[in-house]
Amino acid sequence: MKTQIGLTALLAALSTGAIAQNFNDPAEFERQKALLTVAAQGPDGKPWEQNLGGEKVDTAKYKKPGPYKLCFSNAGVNNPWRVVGFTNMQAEVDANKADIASFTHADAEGKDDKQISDINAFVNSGQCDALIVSPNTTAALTPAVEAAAKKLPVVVFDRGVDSKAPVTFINPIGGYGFGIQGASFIAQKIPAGGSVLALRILPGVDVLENRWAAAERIFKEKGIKVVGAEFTNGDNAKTKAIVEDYLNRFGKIDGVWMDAGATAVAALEAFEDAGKPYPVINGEDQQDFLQKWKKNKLTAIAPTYPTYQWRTPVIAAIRILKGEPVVGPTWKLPQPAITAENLDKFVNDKMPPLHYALCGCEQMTNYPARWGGK
Amino acid sequence: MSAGADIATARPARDVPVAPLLFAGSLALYIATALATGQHAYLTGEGFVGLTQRMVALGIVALGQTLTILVGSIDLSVANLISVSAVLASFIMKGEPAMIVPAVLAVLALSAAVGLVNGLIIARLDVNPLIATLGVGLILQGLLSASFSNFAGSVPAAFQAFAYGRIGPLPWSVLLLFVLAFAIWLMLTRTRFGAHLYATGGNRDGARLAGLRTERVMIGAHVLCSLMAGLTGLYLASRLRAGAPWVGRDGVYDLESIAVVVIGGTLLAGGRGGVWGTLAGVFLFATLDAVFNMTGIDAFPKQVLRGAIVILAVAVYAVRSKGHVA
Amino acid sequence: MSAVASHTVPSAALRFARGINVGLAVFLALYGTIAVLQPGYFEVEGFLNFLRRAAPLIILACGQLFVIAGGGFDLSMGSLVTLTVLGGSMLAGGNPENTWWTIGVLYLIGLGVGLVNGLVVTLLKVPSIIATLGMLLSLNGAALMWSGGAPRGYLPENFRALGRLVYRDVPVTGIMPLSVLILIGFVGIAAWLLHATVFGRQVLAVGDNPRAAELAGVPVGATRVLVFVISALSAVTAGILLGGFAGVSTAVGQGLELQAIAACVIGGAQLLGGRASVTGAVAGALSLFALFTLLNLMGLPQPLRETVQGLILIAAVASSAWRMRRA
Amino acid sequence: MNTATPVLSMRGIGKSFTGVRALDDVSLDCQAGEVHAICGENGAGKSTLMKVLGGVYRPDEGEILLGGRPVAFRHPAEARRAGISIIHQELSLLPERSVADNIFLGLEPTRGGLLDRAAMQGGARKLLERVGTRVHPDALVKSLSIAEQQLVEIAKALALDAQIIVMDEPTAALDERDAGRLLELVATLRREGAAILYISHRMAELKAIADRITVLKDGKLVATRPAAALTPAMIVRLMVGRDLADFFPPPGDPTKLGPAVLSAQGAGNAVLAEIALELRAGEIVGVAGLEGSGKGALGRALFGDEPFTRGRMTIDGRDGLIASPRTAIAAGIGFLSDDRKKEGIAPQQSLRDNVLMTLRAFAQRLLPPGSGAMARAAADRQLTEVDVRAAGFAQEIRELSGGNQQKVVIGRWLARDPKVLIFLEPTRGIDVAAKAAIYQLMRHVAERGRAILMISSDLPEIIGVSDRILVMHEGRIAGELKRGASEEDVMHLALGTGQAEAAA
Repeated sequence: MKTQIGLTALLAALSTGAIAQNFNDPAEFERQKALLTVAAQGPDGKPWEQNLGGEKVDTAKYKKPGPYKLCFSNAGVNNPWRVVGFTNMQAEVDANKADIASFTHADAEGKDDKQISDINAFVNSGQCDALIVSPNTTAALTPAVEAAAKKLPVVVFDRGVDSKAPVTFINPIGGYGFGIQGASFIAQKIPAGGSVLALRILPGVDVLENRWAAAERIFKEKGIKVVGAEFTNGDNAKTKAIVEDYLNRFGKIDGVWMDAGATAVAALEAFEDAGKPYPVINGEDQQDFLQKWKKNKLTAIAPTYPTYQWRTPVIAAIRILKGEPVVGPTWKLPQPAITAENLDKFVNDKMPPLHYALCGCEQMTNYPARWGGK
Repeated sequence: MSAGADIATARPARDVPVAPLLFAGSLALYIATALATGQHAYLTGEGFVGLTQRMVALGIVALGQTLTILVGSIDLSVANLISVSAVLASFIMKGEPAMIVPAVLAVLALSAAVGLVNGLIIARLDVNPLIATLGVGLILQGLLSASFSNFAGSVPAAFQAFAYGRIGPLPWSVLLLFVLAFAIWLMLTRTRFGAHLYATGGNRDGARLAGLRTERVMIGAHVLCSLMAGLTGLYLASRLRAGAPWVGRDGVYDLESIAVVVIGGTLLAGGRGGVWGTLAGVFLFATLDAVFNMTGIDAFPKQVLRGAIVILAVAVYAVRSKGHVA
Repeated sequence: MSAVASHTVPSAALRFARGINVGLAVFLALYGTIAVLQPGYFEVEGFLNFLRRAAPLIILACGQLFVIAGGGFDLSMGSLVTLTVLGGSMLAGGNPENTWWTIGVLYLIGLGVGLVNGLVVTLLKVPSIIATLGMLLSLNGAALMWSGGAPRGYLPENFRALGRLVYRDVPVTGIMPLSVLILIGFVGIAAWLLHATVFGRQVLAVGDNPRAAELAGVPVGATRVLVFVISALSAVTAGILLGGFAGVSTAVGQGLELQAIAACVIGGAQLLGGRASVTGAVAGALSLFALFTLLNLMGLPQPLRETVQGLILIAAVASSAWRMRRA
Repeated sequence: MNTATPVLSMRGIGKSFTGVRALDDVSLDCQAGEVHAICGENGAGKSTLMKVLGGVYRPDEGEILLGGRPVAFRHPAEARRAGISIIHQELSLLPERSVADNIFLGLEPTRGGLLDRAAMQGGARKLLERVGTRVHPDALVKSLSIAEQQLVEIAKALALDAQIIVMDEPTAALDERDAGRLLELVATLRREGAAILYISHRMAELKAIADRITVLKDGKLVATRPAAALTPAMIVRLMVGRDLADFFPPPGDPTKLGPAVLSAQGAGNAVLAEIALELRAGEIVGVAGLEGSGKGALGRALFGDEPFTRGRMTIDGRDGLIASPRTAIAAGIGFLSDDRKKEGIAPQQSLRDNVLMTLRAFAQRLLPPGSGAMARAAADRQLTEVDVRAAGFAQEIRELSGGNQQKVVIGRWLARDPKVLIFLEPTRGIDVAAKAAIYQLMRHVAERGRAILMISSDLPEIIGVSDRILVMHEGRIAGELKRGASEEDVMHLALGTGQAEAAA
């Protein structure tokens, strides 16, 4: 009987299709929209140390003599964004040699289960003065982070956890902000009655879902026709095939909105190969897109989710262990968009195609070699 | 071929004792690394508990996979079923302690049904098990992802005890893994179903001629395997506090469970092997995770090493086998 | 009707049914549906464009077919595709002058990977499904290690042309993608190797009964190694086309190995060896790709496409199993 | 004739496979305490009939009565439950499991839901004793010789306390000694009241134990007669439809022997020791020996499958030990395995592809598969020469009877035409007519100046075909006998009880 209830529940779930989930949070949408216009506080030219108006947390109770042993539980380095970010973080560690005795990291390879074990092992090892966590998913990692926070100071960044236990949670404005910037630009630039194709990486990733929720909302508000929203799995070939099919089907696409920029160039190439004019497009701060933008004089914008946020946790952790107050419990970093006006500042054809321009790493030692540049 | 008749009258030597060797080797590697890197915390009771905790998810599903491989089949749908189970569990529970029992029953019922479908397609429609379970896995994942795109619902605190609770120093979940392993070992070696499972895997036609209902055995193995995958899903839902439609796929439980079963000395073609080898294989994987963490090897070289270790671990005893493999 | 006639009619019908390749039938049905939805596909140009996009999968399926015919699996294909694309961008570094030796080096890498796969299976006696699974992990890691986790360079334009260039104003067909010419050449070689050489018969014999083949003098080990080499070389070829078609990315090869195996199986190849046809594999790959395209066109929610794919896979194999039993 | 209700009665059984009539209106019965032999060429329908009885196939027509009551089996399990035990021709044992596990497969005794290992051990020991083997119940089947496996198979059949026992060529893999023991066992079972259906090609056996003999041909029943009323010649005539006047071919002409083409001195490996032999062009040399004597190992060692590790070998004037089958073939040796299914045929390939396999193995890889000597016409000529009966030469070989498959494999070697042919049990499981054809073929090949080493457990064939006979005992060649030796002479040497005669 009870099983029947369960099965019925599943069937009902399946038949009603997508179940509303809290990716579309109007309040958060408004909050991020507002943050986009907030002026950053903090040292000029160092956005990774700036904040968009946060409180300070007293960290005197964590104070201890240095140098410190830092531990980092990483969700994974399974995409170029995380690769650039992790490189930033390692460079930041090297830049603070004087304060850091050791930096140990564990890579969870994108598995929640493994990351929980990794965090537990760090806590038990006694080798960590502070723990930095980049959670694979928010909900799953919450208990492990909470448990760790009872034993040592924890800094969380990128994705958060459902808890106030970490000393601070660092990230830029967020997914809604990204979505708003891209979609508003496209909505403004395409001709009236124009059509937009949305290309998404994959479903279910919170940041990406937020980006799409915001964009969808903007497009709806402006009455823009979205001819399709397709998942590309971040695969160039698939992206190109999808765009070709849409061009075949509709003859003309005026705008392309993307929830992440890695396949933006492939999408543009599909227009080239079909002999169609370039669409209005948003990419991200990857060099290949920026270079193509500059070369072909696209009508484009590049909202960002800056990789310089990987520097901040190291800085924060050291400050915490020194007993200096840090921004918290949430530390919002600025999240600028690259536009036609400031494009030249970010284009750098010495850097690899998927290098993220907003790495904030230009002044660090071993730049650009460490990031794969020439 | 024609070894002397008298030789056979002696009780013959068994094959290489894969399980203890693998277990001892992994343990030695673990201890040596902990000592060499000076991370003595890994050698405390808590360190070892952490190590065994790493075994649970892969361990439970690998126990099930052992059965399908022993019976001469294989199950590529486990990863997707794990996702389905985790999501279904937390979706039904929605944080309500009262819904724990219905949710668990629903997950187990659904898992059994998936196993039944796998088994029927393989045994009745004569579809190659790789293709059949790959197909069923795709179907499951598609239905799941169409319905849920993120963590669905949540599990109540009471259910989290499954993953986080302890009896003395030992986590419940680790205990469950070993109890399951023991139960399946008992089933394989001490029950008729176990004997028939080996027989069906060793020589399906021969077993049928001997009057075994090989189809039922095949289906039974798949149902049990799917139940194990369902349990893994429940465990992950409990550990992650909710189920997400990607937990199984991200864990690569399909290929990894097959790898540990084969590393544990179970014949891919079926008919020979057992649970302790599988558990030793799981232990090796857990050890590798811990060792890579201790030594701080980067993610990419780690992948290279892991691939090489999978091959070498199987090669160590496979290399002496006669005849051809494909 | 006489008793004799009633006895032979169904068996003739069955014989006829058995003669048709499932893959081909499925492909024609799917492609027909696509063309109804999207008339452009009925034109030569539409079909050639379709072929251009399907080319990498077809080539992978042809390579995989040799391994399957020989009784094994090659799961390392997809990660070799990734390695080819990433490695190509690392070696060539965007400089067109580097293209040709880069391609040479990539084929050498492929040769090495195939040799290792083959030798691990034949000498170390590791079942191919495990050996190539290990290779999959290692190659993926190696590709990312080499490039540092993200693409480090561009593929030069003349490299890209191999997968991207379309000749316009071609007589008869109108357009002609370069990759389709490569595809035709590759499929021709594969068909010749499997069906028109002594080697092809040796592969089938080894896949069917390695022990009998060995006692009949067939060089079983060498044959096994060669099929893995062929499979690896086809993965490099597919990688070059994919990189050319779409540029560099780290996820490019993911899951292609299973698609290639599925294509072979839909095309009537028998897993564990002894029965295989290149026409079937091509038809299987085409139907799989047509399925992706059709589902795309129908605008079915992405996840449900997986479901349909799973159903078709099972149905295709179940139907050939059924026909095998009846025949 | 006994008028009591027969234990088993099959009436008007018919069975077709996709248009091919495998059984047509076959009726037979069997009384308790009777051995009813069934003869017929391969493909005559014997095995199909037994599979119908065993529940493997369901008959299209006809009915089966047990003790007068009609039954319909949908699965082998139901036949077993009804008290029918079948020893199938193809071994159905599990190589990776113990002897006891195999014997009690499907009949495992349990206690409290768990297997009763002790009961299995004890029971297996008793059954093994009964079939006369000293195999340990815990031994893994894969470690046993084929003969031992056959005995385990019989013990397995006896584990089911069956009233009807079907034996499909139980002695095919056994040597004379084990076969004799088995016949005693059959006699015992008959005395105990079992109804036994016995399929065999060995005339002497039929004569010895059968009460009645039924002959099948082309799926139809030819005759059922009391055994006493039939002579072997009559049986053969019923089976084949004509007389087989020259069952064994004439001996070779000793004056026409060519030079030595293969010789070995002091050769040995793990199972063989001090092997010295010489084969001359034009002769057929028989190798006899009990199961486990190393006679099979000798063939495999000469062919490089389980190579010699010491000693000397000379092939066609060139010295050197053979390390692998491929080098053996290159040196001019051919080999016919005793396990056709596992080591002979590539089941899903056509007759042509099977017969050309060795030629192709040594051809340039990139040549067309039908070039030169591998032309289709050449393949067809070869297949015709060995007299393969098939619907067409493009047919898959798995669809053929064992005898025809064997002819194809022999044809494969004749196409290559090596100097030396090693035949392991060339006629195992093959019907009378095909046997005679294979003997003729061997003699023709020898007359063309080739040497044949025929290793066999079938004594009449050893004696009837060989020009001289080597007898093996415990891994050594115990002695050599000239043509005309008797079965007793061979057995003395094989058992190690006779005086070793001086080697020629």
